[in-house]
Formats: sequence, structure tokens, C-alpha cells
Amino acid sequence: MSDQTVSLSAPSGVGHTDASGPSGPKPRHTFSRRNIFLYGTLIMAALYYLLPLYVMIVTSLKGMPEIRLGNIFSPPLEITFEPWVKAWSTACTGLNCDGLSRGFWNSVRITVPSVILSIAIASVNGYALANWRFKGADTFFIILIVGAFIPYQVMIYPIVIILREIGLYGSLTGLVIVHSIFGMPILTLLFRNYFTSMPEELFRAARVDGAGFWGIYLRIMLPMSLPIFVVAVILQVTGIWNDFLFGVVYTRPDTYPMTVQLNNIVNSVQGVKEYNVNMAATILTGLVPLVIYFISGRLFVRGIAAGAVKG
Amino acid sequence: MSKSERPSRLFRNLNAKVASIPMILTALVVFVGGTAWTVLYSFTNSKLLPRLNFVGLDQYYRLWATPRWLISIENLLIYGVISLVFSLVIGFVLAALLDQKIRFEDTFRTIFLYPFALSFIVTGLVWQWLLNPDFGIQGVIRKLGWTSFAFDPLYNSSIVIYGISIAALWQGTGLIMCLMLAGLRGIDEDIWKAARVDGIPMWKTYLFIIIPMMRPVFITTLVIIASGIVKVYDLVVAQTSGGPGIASEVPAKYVYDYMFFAQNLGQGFAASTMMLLSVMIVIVPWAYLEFGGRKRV
Amino acid sequence: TDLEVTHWWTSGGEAAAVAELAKAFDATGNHWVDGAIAGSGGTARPIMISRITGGDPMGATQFNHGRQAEELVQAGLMRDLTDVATKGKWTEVVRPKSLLDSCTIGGKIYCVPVNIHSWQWLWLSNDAFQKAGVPVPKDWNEYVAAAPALEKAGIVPLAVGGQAWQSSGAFDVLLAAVGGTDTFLKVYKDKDAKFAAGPEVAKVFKAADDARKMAKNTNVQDWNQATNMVITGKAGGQIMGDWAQGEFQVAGKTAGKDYTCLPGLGLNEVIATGGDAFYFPVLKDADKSKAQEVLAETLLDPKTQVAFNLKKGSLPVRGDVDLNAANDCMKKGLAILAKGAVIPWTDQLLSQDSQKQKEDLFSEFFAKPEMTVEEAQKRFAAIIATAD
Amino acid sequence: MAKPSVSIQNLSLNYGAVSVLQTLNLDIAEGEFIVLLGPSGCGKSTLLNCIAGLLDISKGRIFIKGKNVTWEEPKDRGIGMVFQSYALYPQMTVEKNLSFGLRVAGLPRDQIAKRIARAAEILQIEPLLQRKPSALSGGQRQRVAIGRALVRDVDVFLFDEPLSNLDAKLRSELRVEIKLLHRRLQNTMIYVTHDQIEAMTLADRIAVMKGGVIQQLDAPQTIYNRPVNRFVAGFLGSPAMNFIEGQLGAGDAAAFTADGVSIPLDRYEFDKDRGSAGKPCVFGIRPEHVAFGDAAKAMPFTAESAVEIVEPMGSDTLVWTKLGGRNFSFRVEAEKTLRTGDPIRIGFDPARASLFDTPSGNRL
Amino acid sequence: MAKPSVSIQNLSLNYGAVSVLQTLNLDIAEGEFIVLLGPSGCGKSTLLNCIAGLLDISKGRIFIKGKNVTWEEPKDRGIGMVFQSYALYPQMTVEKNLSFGLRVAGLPRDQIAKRIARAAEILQIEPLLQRKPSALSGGQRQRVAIGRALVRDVDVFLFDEPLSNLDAKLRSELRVEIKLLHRRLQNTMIYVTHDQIEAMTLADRIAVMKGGVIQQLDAPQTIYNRPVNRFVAGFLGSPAMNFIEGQLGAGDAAAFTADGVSIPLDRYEFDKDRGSAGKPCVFGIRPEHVAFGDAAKAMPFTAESAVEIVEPMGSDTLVWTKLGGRNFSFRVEAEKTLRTGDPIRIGFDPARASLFDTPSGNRL
Ligand SMILES: Nc1ncnc2c1ncn2[C@@H]1O[C@H](COP(=O)(O)OP(=O)(O)OP(=O)(O)O)[C@@H](O)[C@H]1O
Ligand SMILES: Nc1ncnc2c1ncn2[C@@H]1O[C@H](COP(=O)(O)OP(=O)(O)OP(=O)(O)O)[C@@H](O)[C@H]1O
Ligand SMILES: [Mg+2]
Ligand SMILES: [Mg+2]
Repeated sequence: MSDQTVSLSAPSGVGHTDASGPSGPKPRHTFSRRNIFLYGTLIMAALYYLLPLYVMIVTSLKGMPEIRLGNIFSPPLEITFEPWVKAWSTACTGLNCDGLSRGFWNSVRITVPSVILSIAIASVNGYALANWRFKGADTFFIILIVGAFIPYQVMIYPIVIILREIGLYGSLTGLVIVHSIFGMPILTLLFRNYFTSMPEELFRAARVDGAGFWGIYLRIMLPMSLPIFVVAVILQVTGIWNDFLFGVVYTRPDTYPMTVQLNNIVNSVQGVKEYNVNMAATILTGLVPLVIYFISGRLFVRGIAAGAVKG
Repeated sequence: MSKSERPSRLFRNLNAKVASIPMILTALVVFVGGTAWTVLYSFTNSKLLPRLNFVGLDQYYRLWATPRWLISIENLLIYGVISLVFSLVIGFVLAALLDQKIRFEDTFRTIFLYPFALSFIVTGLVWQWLLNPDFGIQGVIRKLGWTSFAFDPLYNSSIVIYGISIAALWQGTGLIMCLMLAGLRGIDEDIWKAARVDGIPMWKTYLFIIIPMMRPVFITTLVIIASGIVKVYDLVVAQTSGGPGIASEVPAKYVYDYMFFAQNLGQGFAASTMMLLSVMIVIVPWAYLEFGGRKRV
Repeated sequence: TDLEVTHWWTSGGEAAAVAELAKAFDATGNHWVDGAIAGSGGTARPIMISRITGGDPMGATQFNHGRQAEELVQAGLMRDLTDVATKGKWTEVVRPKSLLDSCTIGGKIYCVPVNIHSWQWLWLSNDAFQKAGVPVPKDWNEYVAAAPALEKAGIVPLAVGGQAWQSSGAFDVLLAAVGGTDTFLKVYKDKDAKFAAGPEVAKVFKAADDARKMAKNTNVQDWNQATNMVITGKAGGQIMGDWAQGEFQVAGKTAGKDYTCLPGLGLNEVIATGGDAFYFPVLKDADKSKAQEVLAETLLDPKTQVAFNLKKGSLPVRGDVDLNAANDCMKKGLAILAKGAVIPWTDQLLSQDSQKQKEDLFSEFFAKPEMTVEEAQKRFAAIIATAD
Repeated sequence: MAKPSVSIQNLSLNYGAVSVLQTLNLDIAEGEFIVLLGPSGCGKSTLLNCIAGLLDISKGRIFIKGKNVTWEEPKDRGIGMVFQSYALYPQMTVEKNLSFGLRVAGLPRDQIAKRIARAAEILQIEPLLQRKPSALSGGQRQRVAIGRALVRDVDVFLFDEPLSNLDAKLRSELRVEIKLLHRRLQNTMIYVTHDQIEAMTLADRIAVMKGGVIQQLDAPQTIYNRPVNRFVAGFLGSPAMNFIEGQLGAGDAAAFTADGVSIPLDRYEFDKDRGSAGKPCVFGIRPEHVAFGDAAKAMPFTAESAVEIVEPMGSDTLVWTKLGGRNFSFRVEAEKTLRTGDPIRIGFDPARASLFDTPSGNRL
Repeated sequence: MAKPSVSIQNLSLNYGAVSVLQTLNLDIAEGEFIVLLGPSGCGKSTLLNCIAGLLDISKGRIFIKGKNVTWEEPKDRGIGMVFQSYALYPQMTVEKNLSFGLRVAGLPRDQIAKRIARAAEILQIEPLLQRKPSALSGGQRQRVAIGRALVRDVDVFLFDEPLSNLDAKLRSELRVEIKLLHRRLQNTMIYVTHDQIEAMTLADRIAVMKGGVIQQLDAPQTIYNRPVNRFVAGFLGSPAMNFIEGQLGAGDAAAFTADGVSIPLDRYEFDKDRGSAGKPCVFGIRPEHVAFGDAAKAMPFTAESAVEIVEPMGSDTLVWTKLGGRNFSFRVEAEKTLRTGDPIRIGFDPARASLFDTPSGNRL
């Protein structure tokens, strides 16, 4: 092989008969079979997912006479926002005719502390499980995970008793605690996986530096766990905001969350069902989590990749 | 000042233990305590209020002789299989499609994911309406001229559980897709290259190489789906209230109805105990394998 | 004083009726905090019970009078109203007497009955029959005979909503109407399982089978939606309690002209003394306890009774009130009541547990045409055998 | 010249606005073992992926065995590829891993069996055929990965840092094996690495890359001894070449001057015109070309210095001192005992040195 | 021996049923640079973590500066630690990274500033103080990591493979820096690595570990030249020592015999009783101790063979041949040109060889 003499910058084509063949990037057709299949499938799927939303929105903008015509898919002939107004502020349950508006603020008052408390507890749990394992910690964790499978209905009664015993039944605090308890399994799992996937050496370095349990958590771990916090916040906000069962069982009418209000509006049938109002109320109720998803969907996926599924 | 003695076990990691108190309390008091309490009272004939009036296994005999419970179990099985299979398949297919470096990935992903932001109550309402034979999909298509078209799963006892599944899938597949997508993104790029060099067609690569490699993701996903399946309640209530007749009853609803509606706590507790038992049989071994065995420093 | 009152009256007619109660209570200088929970008793009751047992009781709560609150009372969670009752001479004014009996446990009175609801009504749409070209039936048998004509005209002969209690209630009405008062009592009061499996009851099941065939195209869930079908002439009729009348009223329909009501399905004119009652949980707050007494008095006040029951479409629990404003149907009811043709209702005779089992059975029976009459009766007898 | 086995013509590749490879040309002869060497991120893997057809190129053409394969699918290019992370299919046995591609291609069973038997024999992995990759050691996995390329019976083998995940000992063993494999198969092989020992020992020719451009393409010894620029000189060799910055001396006789030293350059072969006096340049000499003690005296250039650090490396020892104000290392036999602070005399022959233009870094 | 800086007594550590360290004893003198060397998984990091107090030990005691620290918190042990992955706090600037431990300890501001200034100066990272770790190169990150240990003003430095994530060139540069740092600070340093060059160049003494047991603890040259067992012999040295399996020869004069070769052992220093004839043993000789060609003739043992593979490594060349039926390598200068198949004569002095008992692997 000593006889080869190849110059580095030999002009192209030397020694080749075929100088005119394909060159440069492989041509790609916008309408290749692959693309048609790919985008076709995606668009079909997207339609399936969007259809209910479309129907909800369209219906909520129609007046009752138009709804009686029956075609739920046709766009509104005459757009009216009255159902929205009604759903928000005047729909009645029993004697209360202030629609969802009151429930909205109740929901906020329930959701914010619940989200904060449940995430605070779960993240500390996850951190302790990942980095400060003590004897028996795993057992508690497994119990917690199994607990995620217990239907909530089963736990209503024991929790009533527990709350009664500690005197928190019916208070907002009680409800916040209940939400934290039931959010704990999945959130703890998320945080534990996330903290486990962080380099152990970081934790050790901080210990050598003399930081303790809380010091490491607050100053090292927290600032690094934005992705998983995003996931946790999204999951909890949707979960708690959408909760009906706990909201109705562990609160009283003046603190009913929005979903209970929604249930009341939707189920308080006065003669014919006012589908437009129901739909408007439904959208209004789902609006907060929806907005969160639309805004932070990308972060959500990234966070899930970081914490929930470890390969 | 120098500690030559091994300090007490109890006080090592004290902070961690203190910080875990909420978890420990939850695990012990709520989950273990609540469960034990439930099991204990399932052997009584408690009615509206729990009372320690033991009647042995009577509640269980009655439970397994009740047609509604049997239907509930059957429904849960059908619903479970459908949800599992279809969420996994749909979720994976969507994730695989989104993983093809497509345009508007964000948009599509958001569209698939948004239903997850809605509660089961809302989902149930919307789909109840879409599936209403008079003015839902069936009605609209009939009006378009195809008068014999029939699609009324919610009003047909034999397929109602499938109708419920449609809504459940609509709501839940987005999350599954996200999990799958995250899993796919975690696969070593070189595997794809190796498969291409080997000339393995895309679908075969997915089927024989990628999917087996994503086992951990599938397991996580499975747990999430399964815990949702066992708990299914709101959706049924919102969509059919268990109807027509008792054709779409599910165990969680049986528990609820008998505890509160029929004011027969004993019966409800017996049913919940059965549910718990089946969950435990599946979950506990898994949880031990997944979380108990592997030790880390 | 603010007093929270929970109830599940949320349909149009019901809400209007509650407003009357609230108005009357507010007039006493207190304030009625409305705690309506939509759905039905099934949704609302667990919440009420949880709150009472959870130590966060409301000021007053609705239950059906009967055995629903029995254990709460026994557990000492409910307030003894005997003093108020003595003062208001309830034993004298409440009629029929059996109503107060349901509130009495161990010689003490724990609840305030507010109305008498009777299930035994068949509501018929005059329009529908006109359209089908048949005369409005006079009783159940004629109605069954007219069913094919209605069907031909594209009208659902009988509207039965999807909720379980509706089909179960319809059967109970058939049992009392087709089977007769004795049959009814033998089954539900004596809990004679052998009898329940026997030929008399088989007749009733035959009628129920007819009803199920007539109802098969209903496609609605809520009872008031079913009523609405009758109001709009989409259905020929409905077996439903007198509360349906409230809906007719809200819709501006006139009894006799737009619709016809047949108590006891036109076969056996009896009225069951079911109904609603208010219970008062034990409260710590003295002011609230005082307000509870005021509310209890207000509820039985003759004026409130009239106003409330007119809106609700039910009968007052006092015999001494003036009901001139009552419509045709209510008057029919009052007449029957006056005759003393009353029976106790299932809420009073059966535990909720047995009720629920019964509901499951009939809900399945009505939804599942494959289920034979014989099978249903066999299962029914089994439920009666273990009922308490 | 014979028809090249792989020929790359004017290849460019961009990721969006980032240009990774720029009008790159490379001809590789039949049976040649080419190593692509360069620091991380210089585009070695990218180039390899372009050849394999795993990346869509932006410009240019690629020929394999004289056939224009620019737009061909990877499987149709007649190449086999071995990856750094092995990329074995984890849930299949070794045998399945080897046969999967063949089965998909629809080869008859007996053919598949024959090829696998041959590959297994060559790589000595017969006893492992029924195991899963997770039950193999790193070296065994690597062998299976090579086997997967082997069974495809291809003309060109592409290796992307196949040994970098292994420990030093295994690495040197497998290096020998790959060398023997090449000798036995006589295939064209293109091998990416950033380990210069691998490059030196394996390659017929090394292409040193930097920033997507091939800096030098030559036989290992040439690259080692006559690097075309300072980058190549510094990148190859461990311990690294000593560099002294200074300028060409004034006066008639060519010399290099820096902080108090002047090195005569009359024995140095200038590549091109030597340039004018005072021209800033860098003088480079490899540690093993520096003599010390008595041997130093015989050298054309000698200097006095003191030992700063002694690094015994087992087989020999690296000694650090100062020359021209710069750290300066040289290699001595392990037996020599030197201690920090010892005064020493060092010397070398400028003929073995390299001289680079300071601004451009090119060899003078 | 003076009071040891670090003393480990009967240390054992188990993970559940798995015993990782077994009754390990180690005394480290004040100011000594100890390297723990061993293959992956042998327990080096575990031992280091035990010293640092990051792992709870199962048995035994640990003294630092004469104080029993067995149950102390890491921060109270007077140690600083540098990790393989740097373990810099990603969200803090370099300065914050350095000061974190001090701030936690509640040191006054001016003290902190002073210490940071000193560390930054020693490590020449002053210009980087306001950057975040993500904006640093690998070498810079490593320096910051060292700085973090430095500011703590501790007696003992622990390094866990601090250089293994860096490329070869940077590695050799930082190696020198660490050596200089040690010289300047005169602290006790315990350094974990599996890179033998690092171990040889840095250590005052090397502890070679295997399976949680220290095999040999000695000065680098001793370990290199007189390994106590076959494992240590094979683990150190790159290219690796040649091993030939055979047995002690019969007859009066001591000799080693294998497949057609007989090596006289009269010049070999036996550690202990040589044992009886026919005893199976392994003969080991390092590639750089093998001479060839004319030089070989002068050796007590010579043999004829043929070149199999030539591996030019730049600075010198490794040649593979066969001896006693085994692959046998030796090192020649880079200038020598040998080609596959060339017949050659090799020779070596058995005095430089090692002989190991086959079953136990211990040096004879
Ligand atoms: N998908 C991509 N998008 C943008 N830039 C990329 C992408 N992949 C690689 N690059 C850039 O292309 C350059 C060349 O990458 P390449 O992987 O070929 O380097 P390499 O020489 O193989 O390095 P290494 O030795 O680390 O493997 C790098 O600077 C990298 O940042
Ligand atoms: N948490 C753990 N549980 C069980 N075994 C462990 C654990 N951590 C480490 N080990 C085992 O302890 C042994 C020593 O591990 P250690 O990390 O000390 O090795 P090492 O010598 O540092 O290797 P490396 O060079 O790869 O870093 C290994 O065999 C490892 O498998
Ligand atoms: Mg690369
Ligand atoms: Mg280690």
C-alpha cells in the first residue's frame, strides 16, 4: 500500500466515469407517500381529539333555538355569548344564582395551597428517598405507591374519621391535606425518580461542603429541579382543579369548588337541558388547566422525560 | 468529643426522618390504617354507621352472589383490557409518528394532550352528548341521509362499556403519548442507525427492537393506566350513571353506591376489600421488584 | 342567624318551592344558607352523612322520611325535636299520623315532615293521544292497549328515565295499583318472599313487562327530562310521583286540558305517604340551635306549607290548611287522602340497602329486554327474603 | 491509481446554518485502512454517517466501488458499521443480533447459518451465540457489533470509535484483533477515533480533522514526524510535543531564537521558503527526540537546565524542565534516577524538529 | 513512622449481603500522596467515600490526624473532595461554588473572600469567577472542583478519578498541575484512579486494589518492577507485561520451561523458597525489557522468532511475535523498521522478569 498517491485536494471526478450522477441532498417530495401517510394519520387523529372541543365551543356560542335544530357540528348562525354569561354569573343551583363565578375563586383558594403543599411534601419525600435513604423508607414508599391504586371512594370514610379526629373536617385546611395525601404517591414517585437521576456526586460534594438535609435540598436540589416541578405543578393543578369528589365531600357550600358548581349547574335540569350553558360552563371550568397545558406543553414533555420514565 | 461509639440508629439521618413524617403518616395512617379499618369493617354488618357487629364472611357471600357486582367485574375487565391495549397502541403510534422529525410537532402534541387537562366529569359530559343517538354523531349522520346508520353505544347494553372506553381513550392517550415520546427520545440514536444499515424496515425496527427496549417506559405507563382503570368512576357516572340498566356498572361505583346510597357500609367495604386484594396481588410484587430490590448508596 | 340547609331540590319546580321555605325562614330574621346539591338523593345523601358524622354538620338537612336517618338518630347525632313538637302540637296537626311515626324513634320526634309525596300517578299527554288518534286512557289497561297506536305515530308510549330509582319506583307503583294494597303490604311490609314469588306478583311483573316494552325508546336520564317528553308530547305518559306536577306547572300546562293525571294508575286509587322531612343535626352553637327551632316551626307553619306545596306539587302535611289554589290533580290527591286510602311507602318499609338492591334489579330489568319476567320475579323474591 | 473503493467529492454538510463539513474530498483505496482522527466535535462521526448514508448531505457526491451512492439507502451501499455504544439489539441473542438483518433481507436459512458460523469463528464468539448482550462483557459486545457488520459481507467497514467505551487493557487487545481482522479480510475500513495510539497503530493512512476540514492525510509516521501544521503536531504524540515560541534569527545562518536560547536550523529541512528574519514562529520537538546527559553532548543543540518534575510512567519516565522560558519535557529510560532540582544538560537534533509559522500555524 | 495523617483500621463495608471492603488496613503519612489504583468495581470509590464519611461503614475505625472520625459528619473530618464528574453546582457561579461550603459554615465575608482569592490564584481561575460551570471547559471545571476542596483549608484531599472525564492531552497537563499543587501545599492526598500512568506519575505510594482488598502498597517503581502477584503485574504497564505459562524446570540449575523454551533463572531473585521442580508457574517480562537484534545477543536469554504485527505508536513501536506458543510483545524505537514475517532475534535478562506461582498467582 505504499504505492498510493492520493492528493488531498484532488479535483472531483478524477478517475471516475460517472461524474453526472446524483449529487447533493437526496430530493424530498413534500407529497411523498411517507408524508401523506404521516401527516394524514396525524391530522385524522388531531380531528378526533379536536372534535369534542369544537363541539363544545360551537355549542356554547349558539342559542337554544339553534341547538334544537339538532346539528351539533354546524357552526353557529348567530354567535351569542349569553350562555357564557349565564354559566359564569347567573346559572342557578337551588337558590344560588351566581353561576360558576363563586366556585372559581373557591377553586383558586383550594388549588393554590393544595398544589404548593402537596408539591412541597412530595419533593421533600422524593429527595429523602433518593438521597437520604434510611431503613424502612422503601417500605413506606411501596405502601404509598400501592396507595395510588386505591379507589378514592374507598378512602372517603376513613378519611372522614381521621379528619374528624384531628378536628379539620370541613375546613379548607382539611381539604388541602386530603389533596396532598392523594397527590403524594405519584408526585413522590416523580420526584424520587428525578432526584435519583441527578448525579449522586453533587449530593456528596454538598455534604462534604457541610450542607445538611435542608441546606442541600433548598440550595442545591431545588434550583436544579425546574423541569420536574413544572410537571408536578401541571399534574397537580389539573388534578386538584378537576377534583369533584373531595371537593364535594370535604367542603361546605360556601367553599364549593368550581367542579361542584359545574355539576350542580349541569345536573340542575330545569325542563330542557340548556346545552349551550352546560358547554360554556364546562369550558369555563376546564379553562385554567387547559391554558396551563397550552402554555407549557413543551416543558411538560421535557420534564416527563427527565423524571417519570427512566430507561 | 470524638465519637468512637456507633451512634444510635434512630438518630442518624434524623432530618430525613423528620422530613419524611408526612409520608410515613400518610402511608401508615391513611393507607395502611384506612385499609385495615376497611377490611376489618367488611366483616361486620355495618349499615349507615360503622359498627363492630361481626358477621363473618356474609358480606362476601352476598357480594359474589350479586349480579351487579359480577357485571361490574366483567365491565372492569373489558374496560381494562380495552384501555390498556388501545392507550398503549394509540399512545405509542402517535408518539412514533411525532418522533419522525415532523413539522408542527408542538401543535400536534398539544392537541393530543389537551384532553388530559379536562376532568372525567367534563369528558363524560361531552362524549355523552356526542354519542347521544338523537343529536350526536348518529343523529347528524342520519340527517345527512344515511338513515340506517347506528352508533349509539351509550344506549346499547351490550356495547355501552366500549362507548365509555372511547371517552376514556380520548382523555387519557395524550399523557401516554407523552410518556412514550419521552421514552422514544431516550433510545440511543445508534440503534436506529444500526437498524438502517442492517436494512431493517421502520415498522420492524419499532416492533422488534424499539418496543422491547422501551420495557421500563411501558411498565411505568402500565402502572399509570392501571391505577386509572381500577379507579374509574367519574367517567361512568357522568356518561351513563351505570346505565342502561346496570350494563355499565364498575366496581368503584358499586362500592360508592353501597356505602352511601344503600347505606350498607359492610357491603361497600367488602367490595372495596375485594378491589384492594386484586390490586395488591398485581402491584405489590411489582413494586417490590421495581423499588425494593435495587439498592443505591 | 345563618343556618345552612342542605337538600337536593334543584329542578325548576323544586327550586321554586325551596325558595318559599327560604323566604319564610328569612322572614323570621334568620338567614337561609342554601346548600343545594344537584343530582339526586343518591349524590347528596353521602355528602350530608359524611358531614354529619365528620363533625361538621349543617343546620338542617333534607331526608326522605323513613329509615334513611335512623342510624344517625341512634348515634345521637340528630336533635330531639320533641319539645318543639309538643309546643306546636304536631301530633294533632300532622296528618296522616303515620308521617310523624316515621319521625319518631323511641318516643322522641327527630324530624319535621314537610310534604307528602305520592308516587302513584300516571301522567298522560293529551296532545300525544290526540295525535295518535286514540282517546286519553282512563286506566293502565287502556293505556297499554293504546301503546301500539302511539308508537305508530312516532311517540314513545311510556317515558321512563335511565336513573335506577325511576324504574324501581314505577314497579312499586304497579305493585300497588295492579296488585292492590294487600299485595303491596304483604310483599313490602310483611316481606313474604313466598308470596312475592307467587302468582299475584307475577301479574304485576307481567304489567312491568308491558311497561318496559312501552318505555324502550326513552333515551333520557333524568326524570324531569322524561316528564318533559310528556309535556312536549314526545311521550304518551309517565309513571312518576306528584313532583312531576311541578314541572307541568313551570311549563305552564293545565291539568285536565294539556295533561291528565291518573292516581293509582286509575286502578287502585291510593296514595303513599312518602315524602320529605327535615332533620336537625346536633349543633354546639346555641344561636344556631335556636335558629333550628325557628326553622322547624317555620316549616310546619300553615302558610309555608301551602306556598311550598303548591310550588312543589306535593300535598301538605297538615290537614288544617286551605288549598283552594290547588289544581285538579292536587285536589284528586287531597280527596284520596281525605278518604284515608293511604299506604306507607317503601322508604318507610324497607332499608336503603334493600331499596338499592331493588333498584339494581329493576333498572336492569327495564334496560335489558332479554331478561325474562320469571327470572326477574325470582330475583325479586330473593331480595324480599333477605330484606330488612 | 486503482479505482478507489470510497470516493468523497466536494462533500458539504450543514445543520441548518451551522456548517459541519466543508467541501471535503477524500479518496480511499481498495483494502485500505483509513483512520479519521480529530478532537471531539470536529465532524468525524458526521463524515462517517454521510458515507453510510445515515445523514443527508448538503452538497457533493459519494462513490463506493465506483458507484454513485449519494442517494442510496444505507443498506444498499455495501457498508457495515460498528458503533461506539455497540448498538446491539438488547433483547435479542447474539445470534439473532447477527442474523436479524439477513433474515429481514430474506436470505435463505442455510446461507444465514453459514455466514454467522464464519463470523463467529473469525471473532471467536461461538460460545456466546445464545447469550443476550446484557450477559456479555464490553469486549465481547464489541466483537458482536463487529460481527454484525461482518455477516453483511460488505466491501467497506465503518467504525465509529468502536473501542472508546472499553478500558485500556481491553482496548489494546481489541486493537490487535481489529488489525488482524483487517489483514485477514482485506476490506476497506474507515475508522473514527480520537485516540492517537489507535490511529497510529491501525491506520494505513490517517486523516487528521479539525473543524470539519481534513488537515493532513498521510501515513502515520509522516504525520507524526512531519506534521503539516501546529494543530496536527500538538494533537499527535503523548506526551505532547514541546513548543517554544520565538522568531527566526537574524544573520546568515538560519536559527530560531527565543528567551535566551538560539537553536541553529541549518540541519532543518524547510518545506518552503524560510521567510525573513524576525518572522515569529514556533519551534516544536518531541520529548523522545530529546537526549540528556552525555548523549546530549553529541547533539547539534544543547542547553543546561534543571529538573522540575519527574513523572515515572513505568516503562519510562517523563522529565519536565524549562527551555526558552517554557515548560519542556523529555523522556528518559525508567532506570535513570533524576530528582527535582538536579541540574541537567539536554540536547536534540533540529533535523527532527518541526517549525511552524506563528500566525497561520503552518509548517515552515 | 510519624503519626499517620489518615489511618484506617479493620475497615469493612457491606452492601446488604455483598461485602465490598474486607478488613482493610491503611496508614497514610502526613503529606503523603497515596494513589488507590485498581480495576473498575474493586472498591476504590467506596473506600474513599468511607474516608470522607459519605458511606456508613460496617466495621472498623477511621482516624484522621489522630482523631477518631468514624462517626463524624463529612464536614467535620477536615477533608476536601474532588469528584470525577466535577459535581459543580450548576446553578451557582464559580465564586458561589467555591464559597458555598464556607457560607454554610458561617465564615465571615472577608475570610471567605480571602480564601477564594488564594485558591483562585493558585489555580489561575480568577477570570472565571463570575461564570457558571456550563460556560467552562472540562479542564476549567476540574480546576474549580479542586478549588472547592482548596478553600476548605483541610488536611486531607480526596480525589475520585478527577481526570477521567478529560481528553488525553488535558489529562496530562492537569496531572502535572496536581503534582505541583501537592508540592506546594504539602497536604495529604488520596487519589483514586484506574489509570496507571496517573498512578505512577503522581503517587508517593500506590495501593493496588482488587475485590476490596489491597494487593500491594508500595512506591510506584517497586510495584512496577517487583509486583507481588500476577494481578498487579498484569494491571500495571502499558503495553502489558508478557506472560508465559510453564513450569519450573527439572535439574540442578533453576530454569523455567514452556513449549519449547527454557529460560535460565539463576539470575532471578526468588522472594521465597523456589519450590520443587515441575511446579506450574507463570513467567512475566515487560515489553520494554526485551531487547532485539544485536542487543539481544548480549542477553542471558535469547530466542529466534518472526514478526507478527507491528504497531507503530509514534514515539516507539510495539512488535508482536510468538514465544513459548504465546503472543509476545516488545518495544522498539520508532525508527526501527520491521515488517510482518521478518525473522528476528529477541533476548532479555531474567533478572528483570517476574515469576508467579500459577495457582495462587503470588510472586516466587
Ligand atoms: N443534529 C445536530 N444539529 C446541529 N449540530 C450538530 C448535530 N449533530 C452534530 N452537530 C455538530 O456537528 C459537529 C460535528 O459533530 P460530530 O458528531 O461529527 O463530531 P465528532 O468528531 O464525531 O466528535 P466526537 O469525537 O465527540 O464523537 C459538532 O460540532 C456538533 O456540535
Ligand atoms: N449501592 C450499592 N449497592 C450494592 N453494591 C454496590 C453499591 N455501590 C457500589 N457497589 C458495588 O461495590 C463495588 C465497588 O464499587 P466502587 O464504586 O467502589 O468501585 P470503583 O473501584 O470505584 O470502580 P470505578 O473505577 O468503576 O469507579 C462494585 O462491585 C459495585 O458493584
Ligand atoms: Mg463522534
Ligand atoms: Mg469509582
